[in-house]
Amino acid sequence: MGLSTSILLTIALAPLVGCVLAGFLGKFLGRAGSHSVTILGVAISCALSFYVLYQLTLGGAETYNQNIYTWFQIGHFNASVGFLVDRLTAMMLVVVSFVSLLVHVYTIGYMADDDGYKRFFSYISLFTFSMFMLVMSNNFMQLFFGWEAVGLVSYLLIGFWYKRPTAIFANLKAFLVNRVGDFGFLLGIAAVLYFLGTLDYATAFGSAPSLIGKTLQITAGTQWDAATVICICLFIGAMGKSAQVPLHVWLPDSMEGPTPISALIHAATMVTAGIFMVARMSPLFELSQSALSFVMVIGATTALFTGLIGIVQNDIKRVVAYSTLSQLGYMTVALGVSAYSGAVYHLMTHAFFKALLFLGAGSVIIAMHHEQDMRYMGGLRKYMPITWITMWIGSLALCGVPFFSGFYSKDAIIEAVGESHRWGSSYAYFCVMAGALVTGLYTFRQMYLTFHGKERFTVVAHHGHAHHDAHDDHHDDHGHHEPGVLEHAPKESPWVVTLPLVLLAIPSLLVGFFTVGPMLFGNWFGSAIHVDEANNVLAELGQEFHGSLAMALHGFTQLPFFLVLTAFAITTYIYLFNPAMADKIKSALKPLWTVLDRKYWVDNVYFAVFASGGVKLGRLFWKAGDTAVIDDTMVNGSVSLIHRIAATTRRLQSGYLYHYAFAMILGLILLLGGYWFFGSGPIGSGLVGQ
Amino acid sequence: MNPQLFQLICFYAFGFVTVTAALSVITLRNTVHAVLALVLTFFSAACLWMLLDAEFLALALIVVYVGAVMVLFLFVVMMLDIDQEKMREGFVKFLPVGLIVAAAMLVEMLGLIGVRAMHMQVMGADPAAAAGTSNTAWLGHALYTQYLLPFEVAALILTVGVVAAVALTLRQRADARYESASQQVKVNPRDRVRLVKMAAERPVDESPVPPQESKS
Amino acid sequence: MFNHLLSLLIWLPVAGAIPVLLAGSTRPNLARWLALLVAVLTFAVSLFLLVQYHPDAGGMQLTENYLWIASWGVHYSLAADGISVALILMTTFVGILVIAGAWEVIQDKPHQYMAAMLMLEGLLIGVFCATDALLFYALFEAILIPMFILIGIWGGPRRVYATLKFFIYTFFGSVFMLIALLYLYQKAHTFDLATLAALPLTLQEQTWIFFAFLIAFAIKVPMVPVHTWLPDAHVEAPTGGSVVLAAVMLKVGTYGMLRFILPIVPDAGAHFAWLIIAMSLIAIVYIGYVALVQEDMKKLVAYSSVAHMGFVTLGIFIAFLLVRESGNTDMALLGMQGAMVQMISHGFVSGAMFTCIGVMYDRLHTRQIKDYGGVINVMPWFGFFYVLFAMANCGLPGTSGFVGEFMVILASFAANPWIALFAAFTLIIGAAYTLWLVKRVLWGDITNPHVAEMKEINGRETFVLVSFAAAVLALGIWPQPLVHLMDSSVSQLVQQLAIHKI
Amino acid sequence: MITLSHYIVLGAVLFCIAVAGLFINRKNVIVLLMSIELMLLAVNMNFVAFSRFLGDVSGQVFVFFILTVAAAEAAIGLAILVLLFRNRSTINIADIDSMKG
Repeated sequence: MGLSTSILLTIALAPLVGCVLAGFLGKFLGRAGSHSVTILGVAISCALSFYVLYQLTLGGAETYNQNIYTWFQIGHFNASVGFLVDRLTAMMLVVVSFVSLLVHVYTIGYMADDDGYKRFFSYISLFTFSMFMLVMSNNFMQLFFGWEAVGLVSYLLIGFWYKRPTAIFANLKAFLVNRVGDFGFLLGIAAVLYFLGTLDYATAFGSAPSLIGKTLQITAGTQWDAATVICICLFIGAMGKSAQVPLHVWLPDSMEGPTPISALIHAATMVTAGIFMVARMSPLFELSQSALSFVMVIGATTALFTGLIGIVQNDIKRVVAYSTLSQLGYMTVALGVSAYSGAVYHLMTHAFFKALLFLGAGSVIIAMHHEQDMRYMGGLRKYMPITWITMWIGSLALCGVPFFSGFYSKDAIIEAVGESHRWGSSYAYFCVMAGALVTGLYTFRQMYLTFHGKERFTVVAHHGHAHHDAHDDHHDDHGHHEPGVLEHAPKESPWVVTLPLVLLAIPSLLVGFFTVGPMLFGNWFGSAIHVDEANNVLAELGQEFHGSLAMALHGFTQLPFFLVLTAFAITTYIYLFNPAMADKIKSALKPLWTVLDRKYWVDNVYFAVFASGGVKLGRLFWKAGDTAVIDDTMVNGSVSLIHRIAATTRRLQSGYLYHYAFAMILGLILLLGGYWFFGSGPIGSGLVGQ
Repeated sequence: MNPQLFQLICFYAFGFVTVTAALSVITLRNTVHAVLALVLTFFSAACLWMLLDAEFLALALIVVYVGAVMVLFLFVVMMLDIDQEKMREGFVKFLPVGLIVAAAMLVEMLGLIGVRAMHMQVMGADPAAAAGTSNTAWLGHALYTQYLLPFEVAALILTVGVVAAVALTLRQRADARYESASQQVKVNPRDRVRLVKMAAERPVDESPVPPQESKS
Repeated sequence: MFNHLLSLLIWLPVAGAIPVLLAGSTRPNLARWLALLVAVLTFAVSLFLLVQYHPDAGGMQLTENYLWIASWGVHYSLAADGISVALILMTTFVGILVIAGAWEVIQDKPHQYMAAMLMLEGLLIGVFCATDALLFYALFEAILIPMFILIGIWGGPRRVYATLKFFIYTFFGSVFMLIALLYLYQKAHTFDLATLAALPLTLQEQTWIFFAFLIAFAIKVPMVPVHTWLPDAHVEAPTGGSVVLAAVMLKVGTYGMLRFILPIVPDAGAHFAWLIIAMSLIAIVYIGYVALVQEDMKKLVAYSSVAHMGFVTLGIFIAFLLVRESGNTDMALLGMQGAMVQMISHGFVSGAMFTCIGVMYDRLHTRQIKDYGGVINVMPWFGFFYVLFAMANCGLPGTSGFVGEFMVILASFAANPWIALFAAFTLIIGAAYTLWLVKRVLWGDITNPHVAEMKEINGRETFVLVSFAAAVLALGIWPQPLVHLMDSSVSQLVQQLAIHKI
Repeated sequence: MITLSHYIVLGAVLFCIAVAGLFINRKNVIVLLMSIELMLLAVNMNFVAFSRFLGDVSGQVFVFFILTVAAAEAAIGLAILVLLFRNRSTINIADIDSMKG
């Protein structure tokens, strides 16, 4: 049995229906009704996604590629809305719907006391719908639709607590930085249409080889390779969405949103859309070595340098956010070395363990009454065992400890970079290798600061202050409650929170072991991903692959594992046995610490140049251009010129009769004089002839 | 005496009077005198026209201008109480300008019209006489045939002028009293006389109290 | 009825204005209901266009032709093609919403306001279907009068300055158009547009006529640098005036370009396409920056209108480049269609934005951005619509704002990647000014105590906003019906571009 | 013997005298009006002379009309003058400047 249109439509539309119901009829449905209806919608999608995956892997279904309706038809150009569902899509569907479902459930607990409860469910369902549209699209136009739609929901969700000035600043920033990426993306789409004459994936990829040798004249005398232009433009879009340097600045700030969102959008799904997109465009990217080098260098830079910032962060969510940036960098590097399956595979494992880490962090935040600063945590292990254990699973997966899912994907990427001979690959190899150490450092530091060591908070018994009152305006809590002082002792979160943690811990632990063989080395993605023979580093790695057990055991002897071990040793010593050491190191490396703490001043520069600069430029244009030159000089200037001329000439109208008479006579004299001088002789001479 | 020479002498004589009178018009201090000088100007101009055998127009000029217009001028001048001295202000000041402009204009005109060329143009026979009629008949014939419509229009203009002059100067004085015969006729006695029926008056029964005389 | 459908559409609202006026200020409610009735009737009649007009046949349909001024050969001739039909439908649709939107807002002489609005609607419809140049010109000028009245009577404190500026600016431009028309009449002895289109003209003649037309229409669109009347007019205009001005009146300029510049002076148009393209790109980038720093909400949206209209002119003249230089008809079609869709879409989006601002203005009586903040706290439903329209304004896919810009950018890449680069800059700058506005007005905590007293939108306002939202979303999700409606007409326009007249 | 130029020169001289009159009598409306009458006379002089010398009746017809119009003009002008004096108690031109721009 193949894939029917109705199944796919149901997958896409079920969350949309949930969103509309919760959003518009939330008043009638109530809180329970709203979360039920949205969870039901996503659950349907999730179940059908698994069914689709099953059909495509084991059921022998063919790739589905059909248009649903014509968006517009102009001349020979047809833009449609349609679905392309192959294994790549199916994997994304499963990841998105699964994580989304768990986040929906988790939200019941996390947002229990929030006023915007129904709104929140409506938003995340809308997000799920948009993400489905993005991954299921069969053409660039619809991809762009999904692309921007997830950006919109991200905007709405980062600014979910719209009273917080930081939140509404962050969401504007996120949207605008994403728009910079979309700017490139749209140009890329335009270039695709220009060179390939279609926006349909299948047709475009089919005629992709025709790009070879085509060039685009950028300036007189400068010809750029068409494929390179297309790919770099498209990748700029990915840089925005997947927060690659230098467009990474929005992601850490997006942590202003509620934690479930950070897990769903800013870790597991939306930010990986860029990775998915490049993997989807692999037939195009394979045509341009330069573009791939560009991708690789950007990814490597992101992987290392954003990870470094993570080491100095104190906010538990920000540590995870920087780790997300770093991991996205890993995926991008993988794309850059043509290891698309590696990137997508890491995308999947990362989705599980990073969602887990975020949700775990959220669980900690609930327990700490929305205190996010790790300096006031410590020793939470005994209060919240489930969170503790699942977080450790996630952390180990993140660090790439063998047997954990993260190991398989990450190790494969590092190996693939090592195999690659593309320009810049040695730089990338260094970055990803150093990144492994950095990952260990910030991950273990976070775990120790949060769960181990001695408690750095105090519990003050508080009388007559109900919990939910404090919760009502909890987003303001930072302002007026003393850091490190809690009203109740921290306690383990309710089951709706821990259940998703457990359900995510399982794939974080196991999914790699069972799927690495087929997905990474078994050409599982089939025609969805196209890699040139010459570039296929994963195939080379695959020759040495002898099962996941062997790979894991081999991993224990490799450099990345030792780096993680080193990081573990360092952090264990500093944070478990000699806490004073941390501050000593900090003061010893003050300049370095400052650079990292200021995030390389990228934010400051952007703000000064683009935000303030833009406003200043706008003011200049407005005051100098519109007001001074056009309005005051040209428009009102001509008016006042006429005024002035009229003011001068009105003096001629003295109102005195003799002035007018004088003017008339003067005119007469001039007229006569004119006749006399210029005329043809005296008038009277005409009479002589008679 | 050669009649042509006589005519020339007459021309010069009348021309001299005309120019002198015209100059007096614009220079005389007293406006009444100026008007009288203008009368003289018109009179001598009419004589000059006689020399051109334009008897009708010459007489019309005297009748219309001297007889009507100038009298009107005199009327107005005498009626209005004009401060003669004030009117003369700036006379000396503008005299040079006026002279220069007038002289310049004269030179230009003379230059333009080609005095020398016209000097060749000798007066021929009287066209009216050539046509076998008098000047008046000659003119009247043209007026009542070829120029009938303009003639009617001219009449209309005159009428309008009369009406306009009257309308302009007519005024209803607020303090003037008029008698309106029609209103007098239309008067209804009821509007003028009101019969009031009054109840028979009862004498008030209060005898004035004689003032108490203070007894000393 | 169907033989005179277009005449009916023009005269129904104009004649309908008379009973509305007669209702007088003593019976304001009667005037309001009558006006609404007329507007709804007009809309209903305009729906018959969809039945009567055959999009596949293309060309001018529903023609009416009567001799008007015999001595000059001026005809009262009307006809509609797909573009006209789309614009007329938009006009009648917006007409209802404007009347409904002004319901209680206009307390001072509502009957006159409604009547002026109906007159304006009728005249605008006339502009969109006139096929005689002088008739077009007469209507083109006539629409100034009701707008002049609307701004001058119900406008803001600086309305006298704004009306004068608006009137003289646009009037100045149309004088040049009149001169060009007179010249053309000298040559062709007719004002019939079809005949004028076939009139051979030398490049020099075409250049003069082109610039005469350009000044007239560029002011109306408005294009940089003759756009400064628009912000002032918008700021002072009442909400309904702003909506009609932005939604429909600006389209008269671009529509005029389609009807006059394209067919009559195609060679000069192609020759100077770079100029218009440069002006459009300046409108997109420069005006984007100017919009960014506006302190008055209406001014901001007015400037964004200028930027968005830049896409319309860009799309039209990109088609010139594509047809004349690379013979790429498909892409030219795409650009031209993009311009058309953008015209319709901008009508809805800007109309909706101005309505939103009007809704806020009615409550707080200020348009300064700094007086707001945290409006979403008290008006969540309004916030929903506001965000929706803001997103449409910055071209989010799924809303109508995206479709036209998307098409134009795609087409302009084919002409020259640099043009596409500057045009696509709107993605960033458009989002920046719109969302910064949203941030300062909608989000945040309430700082102004008056904001806390703002009431949620009532049923009437909801109706207006829902109607706009429906149009914006419908066009964004499925533009094909609109595209199909205009397709054959746009194809003909593009074919005309290729014809050399020298 | 009399030639055409005699009359023409006389007309010109009269006209220039009238012009000079306009200039030097700036204040007195009555003299101004009289100067205008003088101008008309100068013109009439030319008309009559030309009519006689060219043997064409039209010149004299024209003079007739000019006389008519001049009479009407004088009547109305004086009426205005009277009205002016009545309202402003002056006929000084310098005081009449309500048409000042």
